[in-house]
Amino acid sequence: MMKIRVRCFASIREIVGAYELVVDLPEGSTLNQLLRDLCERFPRLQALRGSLLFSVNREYAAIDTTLTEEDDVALIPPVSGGADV
Amino acid sequence: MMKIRVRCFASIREIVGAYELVVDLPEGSTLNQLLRDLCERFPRLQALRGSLLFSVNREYAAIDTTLTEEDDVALIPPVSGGADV
Amino acid sequence: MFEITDQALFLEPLIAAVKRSSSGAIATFLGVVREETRGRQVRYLEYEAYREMAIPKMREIAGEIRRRWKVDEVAMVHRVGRLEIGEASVAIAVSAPHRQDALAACGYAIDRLKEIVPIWKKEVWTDGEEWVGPSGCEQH
Amino acid sequence: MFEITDQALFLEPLIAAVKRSSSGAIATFLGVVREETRGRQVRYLEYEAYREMAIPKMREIAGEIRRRWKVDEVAMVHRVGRLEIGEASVAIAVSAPHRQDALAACGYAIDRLKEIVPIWKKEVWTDGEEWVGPSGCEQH
Repeated sequence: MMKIRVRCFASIREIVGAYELVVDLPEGSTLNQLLRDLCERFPRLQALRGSLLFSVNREYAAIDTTLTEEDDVALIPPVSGGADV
Repeated sequence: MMKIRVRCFASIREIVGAYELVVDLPEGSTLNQLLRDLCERFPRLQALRGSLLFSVNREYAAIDTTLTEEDDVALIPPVSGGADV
Repeated sequence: MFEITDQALFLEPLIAAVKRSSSGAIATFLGVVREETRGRQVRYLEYEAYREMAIPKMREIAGEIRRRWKVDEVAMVHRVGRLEIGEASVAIAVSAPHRQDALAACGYAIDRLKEIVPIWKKEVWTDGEEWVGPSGCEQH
Repeated sequence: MFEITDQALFLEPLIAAVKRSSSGAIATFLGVVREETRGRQVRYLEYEAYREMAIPKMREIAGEIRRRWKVDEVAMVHRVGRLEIGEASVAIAVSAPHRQDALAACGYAIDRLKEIVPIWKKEVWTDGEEWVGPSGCEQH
């Protein structure tokens, strides 16, 4: 397992209730797996899933990017999160 | 005869040596006649003749505009007057 | 000069920061909180930034500008926290020898800032609220 | 706010003059005396205005802008007299609900000002001098 630091902003921060999470993921996991994991824990993230951007170590990154131990990931909600968030 | 007030700016002012001239012209004269008159008195104006603009009562005016008593005319040098002025 | 601040924005410090003896033009842009957005009455805005990424992204935009236009300097400052109507959220200044370059680069800077700099605003209206973030055109 | 002044120019008074509660964007332009023009070293500039015509022409440009873009307010101030390198000769501010209108109108304002507003500058170089005035595109 590896530890991934996930920073949360704006609507995401309000849904997860924290500015930062530290998530344990199997070695070789991708952003996509991280997102699936978070959506299970925070079902309200589902609605935003299609519009989210990601950064890894302060650079925008594609959803299939493989993560490594101590990567600094951020979930970047790009546009309106809907009237309910 | 009618009296026309002629305001002079920039290179024109330096050539005629005054911010303002009052010129006597025959009734019904145009800007063109005013310009010819001034070029006789100030031959160095000749070089600028082709590039001059005019205003009558603070509006740009064509060279064939007929002047009337107490019109407020300005000679407006639009671009570089050449290195010698 | 690339900053995120919780203080009120003024243009003069940005102008001083970008002015060079080669500068013939300085174009600036101020984003201001307006009272209405998409037909709704704004009460106030709340800005939030991913600071460690936002500053490098501002520098990246300045780099893009230097490759496209002949400019002297670029400055960008974004405010965070609660902003009332009439307050400035973002200030940009671009200096250049010629005005066309300064103006075009300034317009590009604000467009790109809204696309790629991770800063969000929560619009708080009289009848609800909503988060708005970077449009992320780079990614799509 | 349309003025000819012999005092130093600052943007904040123009910004205050154009800002409305409907303004989401304020674009500004500063023309600055640069040290070099067409390959020659500038010592200083001397600006002269036909004030009684320049102010109405500035208002006319603001009218043209209102017909083309959705703007809140336009302000233009031009300085006259002797200006040293680094000093601002002209300041323009345009406020609008949206940034595209503010930016486009600001660029238009400075282009038109140089075309039709009767203001001249004498460029005094280390090796000579020359008068430069409005380009008068309206007329040709």
